Amino acid sequence: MQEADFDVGAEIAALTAGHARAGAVASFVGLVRDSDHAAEHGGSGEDHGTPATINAMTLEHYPGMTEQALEDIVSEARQRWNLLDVTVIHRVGRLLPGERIVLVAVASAHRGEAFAACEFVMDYLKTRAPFWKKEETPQGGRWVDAREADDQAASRWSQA
Amino acid sequence: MQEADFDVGAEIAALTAGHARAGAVASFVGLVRDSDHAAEHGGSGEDHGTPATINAMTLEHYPGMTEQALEDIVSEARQRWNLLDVTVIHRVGRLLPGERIVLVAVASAHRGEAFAACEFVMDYLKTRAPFWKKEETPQGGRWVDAREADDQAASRWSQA
Amino acid sequence: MPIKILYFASLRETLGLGQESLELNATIDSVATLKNHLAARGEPWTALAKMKNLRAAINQRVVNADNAIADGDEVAFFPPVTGG
Amino acid sequence: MPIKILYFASLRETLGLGQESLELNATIDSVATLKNHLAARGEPWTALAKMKNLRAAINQRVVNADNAIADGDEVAFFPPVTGG
Repeated sequence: MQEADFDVGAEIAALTAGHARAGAVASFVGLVRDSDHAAEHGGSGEDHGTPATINAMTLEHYPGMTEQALEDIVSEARQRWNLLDVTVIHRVGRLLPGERIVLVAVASAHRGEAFAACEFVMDYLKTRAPFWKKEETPQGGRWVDAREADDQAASRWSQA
Repeated sequence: MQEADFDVGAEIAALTAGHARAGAVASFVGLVRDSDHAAEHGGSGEDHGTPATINAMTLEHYPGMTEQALEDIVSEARQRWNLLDVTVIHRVGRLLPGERIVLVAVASAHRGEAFAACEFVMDYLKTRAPFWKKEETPQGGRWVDAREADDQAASRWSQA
Repeated sequence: MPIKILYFASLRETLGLGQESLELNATIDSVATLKNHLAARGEPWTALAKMKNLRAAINQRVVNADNAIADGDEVAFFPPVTGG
Repeated sequence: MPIKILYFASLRETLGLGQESLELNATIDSVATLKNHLAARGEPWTALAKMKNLRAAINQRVVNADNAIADGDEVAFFPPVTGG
């Protein structure tokens, strides 16, 4: 967790610096979009028929538990796949559209494991790490609703 | 195609610069590993029981066809998923262990599409783009054998 | 030794409170009984009973409603997470 | 107008040749008949017949062995690709 932005290229380079067997780095960057989450999806709420402009996004978290949750997620990924290194950075505080929110980068010898682990960490982060988003729109502040699609994405990994 | 290295962070940032709806960038970086490909996999050839050190890797390609093949792959990815932008950079020439070979980065509104498209492009690139790797080892030069695992990875996308 | 209770996100705003201390007693011994005790305070605390998918953690691990609470625990209530 | 034939990677090294020109005739009209014609030159050209999974492209698109070849085409032979 940090308020500051991060350098994606530097983080990815650092991830493989000490690992001569690293042949693959899969990574994900999540960004603040300029329009309303629920509306884009056809809406979990019927009152979001048209995309609302987002002026800013504030990310709240649960200090202490967040670190523990991210460690648990990375640890589970390392048990499931043969990984060389994993980086997770999640920003908190107020962010503007286009700003980076989250980086997950996974180094492995082979790409299949790197891709799977990276997507796994993101899916679990979205459903298990204590972060909450509040959007500022021209109509006022609004807490983002949890998406059923995120629960479904995370549940794939327990069926496998 | 280029001989020069690329800046992963700058490429990812450029990918989303003009896309306010971009909420997700999935990317992949492939690197030259320090040991023999076939040996790491238990070997398609029985004579590769122990990993051979790799001193360097030379990437040959088919100028003209390469560009066309990469365009076709990106075009197919755009038909399958709702993508905002795609970047593919593949280096050619002589590279040392730890050097970057390939970058695929995909921007989308949502992470599921970004991840799927990025992995699809890599799987197709590995089986359809005319690049060939030759390893320099202490025992001499050796053309890398195509991996059955790569064909299997690519064939997933036609079954889906 | 009292327990510490934390509230996050929309729940924190609804309650107008981020954290408080509470002494346990014989009738408050689990997440469910603590939640009922708090909701019984009336508005705005009924939000704890009304909120669908309310999540709870004890000592920074997510738990179920029937989980026991002990003196000194840190208990947190929050809505489903939405980071990433 | 002759066709242009390109060889890549291990095949290029085995043949000691990266490209050549060839005039088509009535018996050389497809990828398969071209391959047979070239392999019939003897060593090292038999590699074209022996190599398992030999790939071919016409005008920079991958094709099958029964694909027709026309005057002026660019035909390429190469082993399975290994980039990425």
